[in-house]
Amino acid sequence: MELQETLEEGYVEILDHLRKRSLWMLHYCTACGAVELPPTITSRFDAERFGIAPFVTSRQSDILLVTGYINIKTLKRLVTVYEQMLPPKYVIGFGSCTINGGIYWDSYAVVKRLDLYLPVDVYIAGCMPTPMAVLEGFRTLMKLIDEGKANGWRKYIENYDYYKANQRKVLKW
Amino acid sequence: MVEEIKKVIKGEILEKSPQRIIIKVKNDSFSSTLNALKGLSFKRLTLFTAVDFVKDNQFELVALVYSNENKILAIVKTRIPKENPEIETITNIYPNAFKYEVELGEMFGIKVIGNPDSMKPFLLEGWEDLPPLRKDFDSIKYATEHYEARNVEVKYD
Amino acid sequence: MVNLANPTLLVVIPLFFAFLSIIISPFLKKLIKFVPLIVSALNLVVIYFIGVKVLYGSIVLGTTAGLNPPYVIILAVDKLNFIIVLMVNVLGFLISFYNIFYMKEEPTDKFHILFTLLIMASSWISITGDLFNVFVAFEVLSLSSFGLVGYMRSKDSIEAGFKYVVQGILAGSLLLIGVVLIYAQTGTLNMAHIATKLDYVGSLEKLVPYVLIFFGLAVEGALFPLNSWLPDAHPAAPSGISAMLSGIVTTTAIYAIIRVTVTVFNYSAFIPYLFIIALLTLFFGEIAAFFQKDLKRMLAYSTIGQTGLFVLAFSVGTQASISASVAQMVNHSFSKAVLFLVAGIMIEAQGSRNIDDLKGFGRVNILTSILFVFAALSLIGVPPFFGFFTKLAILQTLLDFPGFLGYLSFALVLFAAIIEGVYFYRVFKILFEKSDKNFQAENPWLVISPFILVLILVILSSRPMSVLNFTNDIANQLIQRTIYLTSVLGGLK
Amino acid sequence: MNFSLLMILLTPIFGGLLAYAGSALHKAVRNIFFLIFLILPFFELYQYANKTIDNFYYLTVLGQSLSLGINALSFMLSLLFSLIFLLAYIFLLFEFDKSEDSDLAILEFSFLEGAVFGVLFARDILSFFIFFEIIALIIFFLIGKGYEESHNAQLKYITWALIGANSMLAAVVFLFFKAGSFGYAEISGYLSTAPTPIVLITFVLFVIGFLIEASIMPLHVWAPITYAEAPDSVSVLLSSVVKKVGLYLFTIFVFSIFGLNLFSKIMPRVFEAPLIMYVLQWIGALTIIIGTFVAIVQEDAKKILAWSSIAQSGYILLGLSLGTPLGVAGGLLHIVNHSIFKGILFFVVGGVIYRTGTKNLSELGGLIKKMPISFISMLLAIIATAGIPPLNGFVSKYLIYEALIQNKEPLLLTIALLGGTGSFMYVYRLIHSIFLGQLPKKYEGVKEVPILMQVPMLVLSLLALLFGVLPGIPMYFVSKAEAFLGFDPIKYTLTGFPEQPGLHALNVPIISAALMGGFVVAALIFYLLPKTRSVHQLDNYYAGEILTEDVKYNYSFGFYSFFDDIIKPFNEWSIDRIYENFVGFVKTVGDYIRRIYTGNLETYVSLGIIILTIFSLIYIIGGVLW
Amino acid sequence: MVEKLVLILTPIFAFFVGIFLEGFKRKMVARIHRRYGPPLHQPLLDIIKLLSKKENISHGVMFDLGPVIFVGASILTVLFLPLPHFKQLTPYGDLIAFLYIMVIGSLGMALGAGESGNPNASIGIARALTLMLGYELPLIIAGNTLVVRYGTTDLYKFMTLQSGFNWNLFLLPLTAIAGFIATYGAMGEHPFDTVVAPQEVATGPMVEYGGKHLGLLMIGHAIQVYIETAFFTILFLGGASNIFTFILKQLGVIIVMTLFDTVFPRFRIENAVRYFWRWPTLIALLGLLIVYIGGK
Repeated sequence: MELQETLEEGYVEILDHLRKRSLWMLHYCTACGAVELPPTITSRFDAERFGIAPFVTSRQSDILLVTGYINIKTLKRLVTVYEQMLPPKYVIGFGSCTINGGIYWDSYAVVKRLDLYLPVDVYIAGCMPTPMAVLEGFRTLMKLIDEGKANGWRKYIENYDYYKANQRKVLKW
Repeated sequence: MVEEIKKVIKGEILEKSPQRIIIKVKNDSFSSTLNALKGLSFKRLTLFTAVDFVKDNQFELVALVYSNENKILAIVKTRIPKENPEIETITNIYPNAFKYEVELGEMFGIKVIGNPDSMKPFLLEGWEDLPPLRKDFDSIKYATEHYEARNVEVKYD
Repeated sequence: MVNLANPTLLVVIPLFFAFLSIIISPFLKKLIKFVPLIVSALNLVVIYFIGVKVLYGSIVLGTTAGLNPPYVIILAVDKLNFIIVLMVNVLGFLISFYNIFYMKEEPTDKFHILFTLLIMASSWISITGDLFNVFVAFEVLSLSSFGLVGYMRSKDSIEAGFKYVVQGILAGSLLLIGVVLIYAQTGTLNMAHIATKLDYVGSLEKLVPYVLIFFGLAVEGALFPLNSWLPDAHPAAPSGISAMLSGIVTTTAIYAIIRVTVTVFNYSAFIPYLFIIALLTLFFGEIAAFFQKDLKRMLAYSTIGQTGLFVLAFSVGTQASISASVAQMVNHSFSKAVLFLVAGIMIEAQGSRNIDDLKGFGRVNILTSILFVFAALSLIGVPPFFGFFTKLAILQTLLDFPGFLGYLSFALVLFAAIIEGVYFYRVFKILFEKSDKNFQAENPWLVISPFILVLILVILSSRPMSVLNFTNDIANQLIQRTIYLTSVLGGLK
Repeated sequence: MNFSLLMILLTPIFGGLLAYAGSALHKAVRNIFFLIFLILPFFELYQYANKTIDNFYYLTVLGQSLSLGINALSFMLSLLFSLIFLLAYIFLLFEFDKSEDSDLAILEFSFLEGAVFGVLFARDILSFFIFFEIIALIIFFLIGKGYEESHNAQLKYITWALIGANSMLAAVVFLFFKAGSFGYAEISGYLSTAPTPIVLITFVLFVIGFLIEASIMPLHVWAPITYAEAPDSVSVLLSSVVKKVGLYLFTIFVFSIFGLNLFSKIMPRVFEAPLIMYVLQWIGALTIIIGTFVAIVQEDAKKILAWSSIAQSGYILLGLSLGTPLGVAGGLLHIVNHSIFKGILFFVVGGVIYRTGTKNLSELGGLIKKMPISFISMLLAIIATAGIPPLNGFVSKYLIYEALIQNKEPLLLTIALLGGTGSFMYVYRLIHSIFLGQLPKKYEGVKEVPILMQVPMLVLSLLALLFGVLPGIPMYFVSKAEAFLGFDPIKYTLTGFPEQPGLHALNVPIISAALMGGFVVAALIFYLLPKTRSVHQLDNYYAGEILTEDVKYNYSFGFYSFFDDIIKPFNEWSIDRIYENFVGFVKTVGDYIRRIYTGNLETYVSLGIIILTIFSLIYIIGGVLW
Repeated sequence: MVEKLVLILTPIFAFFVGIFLEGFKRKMVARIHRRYGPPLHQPLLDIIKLLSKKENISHGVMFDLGPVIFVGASILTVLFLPLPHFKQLTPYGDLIAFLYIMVIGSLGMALGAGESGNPNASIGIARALTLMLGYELPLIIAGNTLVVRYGTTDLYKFMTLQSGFNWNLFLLPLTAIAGFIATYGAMGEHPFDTVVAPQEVATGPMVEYGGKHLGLLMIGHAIQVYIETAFFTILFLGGASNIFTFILKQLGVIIVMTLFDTVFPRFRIENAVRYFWRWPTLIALLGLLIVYIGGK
């Protein structure tokens, strides 16, 4: 059986190595962080050289960028979009609002921790990280994929009820 | 310009500065005042909201109307009681007041007669608590209760 | 046994029964409604015997007793007369059968007496050989049909009857003056005799009497300038009578015109004018019929159109054209009679005469509608039916007419066929449309006579060529007028 | 046991009458009875496989004996039509089983079949005219049993049919008058020596009648509403059979009675064809373009099919009027193919209407899950209509295009090819709005059409595929028909056409094999990869928003509304509008004429008196003068 | 036997050439934007990533068959294009048949996208079909001109007849320009990419396609790129005596196309069709006229 696994791992390894070179991010700007994305894609910082390009629909893309504060209304849409994406899919949390609520810590509508509701692979700190920081985030994600550690989507499936319970607590849908 | 307003509206008029006038009126003549102001070249309604005066247990409705010709901003204020507050819609005078009235309903709990979406959820879907912009609503308590925070101790090195 | 093949019986029987019924009417009111039935049945028997003789080429003569030749009233039946008188009595028989059940308001004895007089008069016109008799029979005909048209006593039927009366009197006077002028010129009233005398008279002298007689008969025969009474009279009359009027009366009048033009005056110079009149009748009749909303009015205008058609065919003058015209005359009488009888049933079933109210009638009583469809299709000339072969024959002969007028008439007949087709198909459409309106079921007794007529049409359709051959002999006999003259005059001397 | 032609003609009629009588007993008796009589023609026709008979006399009219006969072309078409009648009959049973006038419909159906055989077997101009008018009469009554609008469709149809019939009657009588007999041979003999104006006039009169029936452009006005509103089985007959009768007569008259050399003798030759044929080619091309562009913007399923069948008959006319062996072969083959794939389309749309009750495209959608078999047959049909290789539509259009190239007419070829691409648009619109997209709530319970009702669709789809992949089978009949019409038929093999002057080789099985190969490769790649999870139709990308059941998000109304703006400027001078103001003019003139019959009495009497006075004056003056 | 082998290998060869052309185009666009741009083999990486998706969604059988038919038809179409010295399947189907074979691919994709039930997809397909009607007109007229001039409709003969330097580009400049604009429209390059406009209709027909479906579509699209460019080179650039010049010419076509692609904004669909029916058709008609009068 080991041969099967080794082959399986070997096969997966090569794939991961190739897969990290072509990541498509969902062009879905949830909050103020979205303004940082155009500079990272266009001429000055050119994310396309790493194979990262913006794509429109959730079916086609791999990375879900959560760029900023997440209030209840956005969270409901975020969950739908996340579930529409095809595995392996990754979530990157921009800025401090996704980490601990940031400046909206006392707001009645803003959620404090993103990873309660969605499995987050990479956080990029900063109250809106600069394009360099965003690119650094992308590179860490690519390193994680390469090492096969970026399996947030598997975590979501395994403890699906935990995530759903959290979401139902907040969203009441 | 103030004289013409005085002629038309009976209410306490305070001229803060050449471009800004505050008009306090009783709540039943609120929409007639706005109507009169619209006649006097105050064509644009820039804001229509309320303020919660907890101590006198009243809401204060505030409508900001602006006149382009003579560059004057008129702030019309009136007081309405806080228990089951209801007001007439002003969309027939200023159509763009529609969304403001929906927000009044959601954030203050003021029912607006004549506005179809008056008490329907707009931003806060599935909200059971007090309307959040009322002073007696404690936002921090609500946030800490409902949204689990990340307990991490910060190391300053 | 008295010689049954005597034409005078055809006139005497109806007269006798008419007076008999006047006498017994106060006592046995109920029986009178069977009188016309008996009369036309007896007539048919007589016609059968005459027919046996006529079919073998001889011309049967009948003379009233007494007075010597020039003053005796002569009745001559050759092939053409035979066909006309046969049609008169066949239709008379079936329509009287129809009337028994159609006329429901009880005191109908006056109606049936007038109807017997109508049968007598039309039979008389069709077989008489004497010009003055034509006028007398014509007057009796007009009188009886005035009474019958106005019989319903409703507002529009009286007004139509009145118009018909005025026109009838005008026509009668024209005819009388013509006959008098002829009598003045030739000194005799017997058609054959006049014919021999008139041969020596130049065409200009005999123009005026001919024209007067022609226009006198044209009023009754529904030709263009004078047929304005017909669209009012036919619809107003009870449908049995309008069937009789359209089927028989107009046909006998046209027969009289043919007889007068060919045998008596032999007036070939007048043919082109007749051609133009017929063309106008056809054109205006069809166009007017297209716009009618009332069913019977539409049928009346279509009668005008069809009469125009077969007079047009006749006025081409060749033997083939006369045979085609006679065939079309037969086809028109039968199918128009069926259409009017069925129209009577339809109107009785739904009250108003408006075509649109007939929506969905076909779905309730299928048999009547199918009869209406068959008769209309034969009238328009749709292939499997007899009408198609007659229309084909007519079109065939129209091309013989010299010059541009022949082609014009050819095109016009086809244009009229389109118009006629459309307004009849429009009625079919309305008949078979789905609609929630419920009609009373048709009275089975009423349906019998149109059914028989349609049966006759179907028989004709199955053997169209033999019918056309027979009408060819008729035309042949008509054109050689010398046979008619010698046999009638021979009989006299 | 040999059947005379008259017996073949009368079998369906006799069957119909028997069925009508049988219906009194029980519906099943009627159905089976009539079915037998519909199958009989196949066997009866079998014995006339390659015989040409010309003199079976059955009736004498006006001294002339009318004759029936069969030739290769009418044999091919009678086989095709009896098949389509059989399938339409099966469909008719389902469509009318609940309505009360099903017996009458079957009777009229049988008369129609008899009349169609009559026209095919007619060997003289009078008998073809008789049967042609009977067809018009029966179609009039059959249309009436359709949808709500069918009644003014009836009127429009019969007006045009009467105009056509009477124009043909004029020609028939005129020719009989001049030539003395009705038979095709004598007529063509007379025509070859007749003066030019007569030939032209009679030809135009005949062509008007045929092209009305074939609904070609200037005379097509009745077709859209009639095809759309007639009952579905009748629209199948209308578009697959009755239209082809018109085109069959056009072929017979142009090629065997008038003859091409007669035309080229009396008029200049343009682009290797007599002038009048060149004009007909352009009429065919215009029909293609206008028919296709109008079909694209229709909202009603059957209206699209109606306009599409007008456009396809444009192709047939274009092919036939080229006058070259290649063009005529293309035209005849397209007659056969068009009857097949148009039949499938009408059967499928009929099935959908039978199940959902509506033919309005914007209300339908997503029926692929509910009616898979209808979807497959419609898929094959739309591939054939658009003329895409593996199916039969492609082969005949290919021949017509090659014929156009041979005749060096690039403009006509451009229009025809553009029509092909246009047909691709409305054909996709049809299958998208009915079968793909969101399934509305009210059609959740829709089931597939009953098994027996699927038979017509499947039989014709099989035929379309068979004739498409192996064009040799229909070509066997078509080349025989071409030989009868006097052309030397083009060379053909079972799998397509060998290389011959003017025609590039074509091998359809190789194309299909290559397609299958490619398909297998792609399917391998697809099915070897990880499995797919089927997803509910509401789980759709909607910019994050959550879709609910009551939201109708299917894009079906005004599918090509932007295309509408492109052809908007050309819509002003549509042909219908020309006819409408012409009819208006005729109505006002007619109304004015009707005033002649004034109601009042004075005019009548005054007229009579005037006549009296004039003639008495003449008499007096005459008396004085002479 | 060599023909059979070449015949089987052509789809793979076409796929790789298409990938190379795609990669080159993306690199060139990046260079125009003054940025590095993805590596040349980026499309290959994308396809591998798509095909290796762990799980895929499907809206029904037709939804899955859509991409499969698209790739199958593209493979079929490639087999009907001649290669230098190799006739492939051209003796069995000429230019007219080729025009119809090209359409099967888009029919498959349209049916699949229609099944997804997404309004964006249907709007995308409607636009694709209307655009096709638009650019088909100049293409047909250009094709006619060639047929009238050379008297044959066989694609291989077109290639051989233009041997040496008498390419159609020089002999029939007008027809070549019209042909270029038409193939440019068929490629779906920028002024005419209303079909897959990301901002308006969320990549049109591909809105619901992800994972291996999209992978297949990308493979098919690569082959289509090869077909379009090869079709243009065969008709107007005189094919080639050997493979490399063939690919070089295709590269030249791609370079010219990308120059236009990066510069133009997007047409609205009706303006696109109006444009196609106005200028390129006029040019093509002029070319036809010249050939027609000249060649008579």
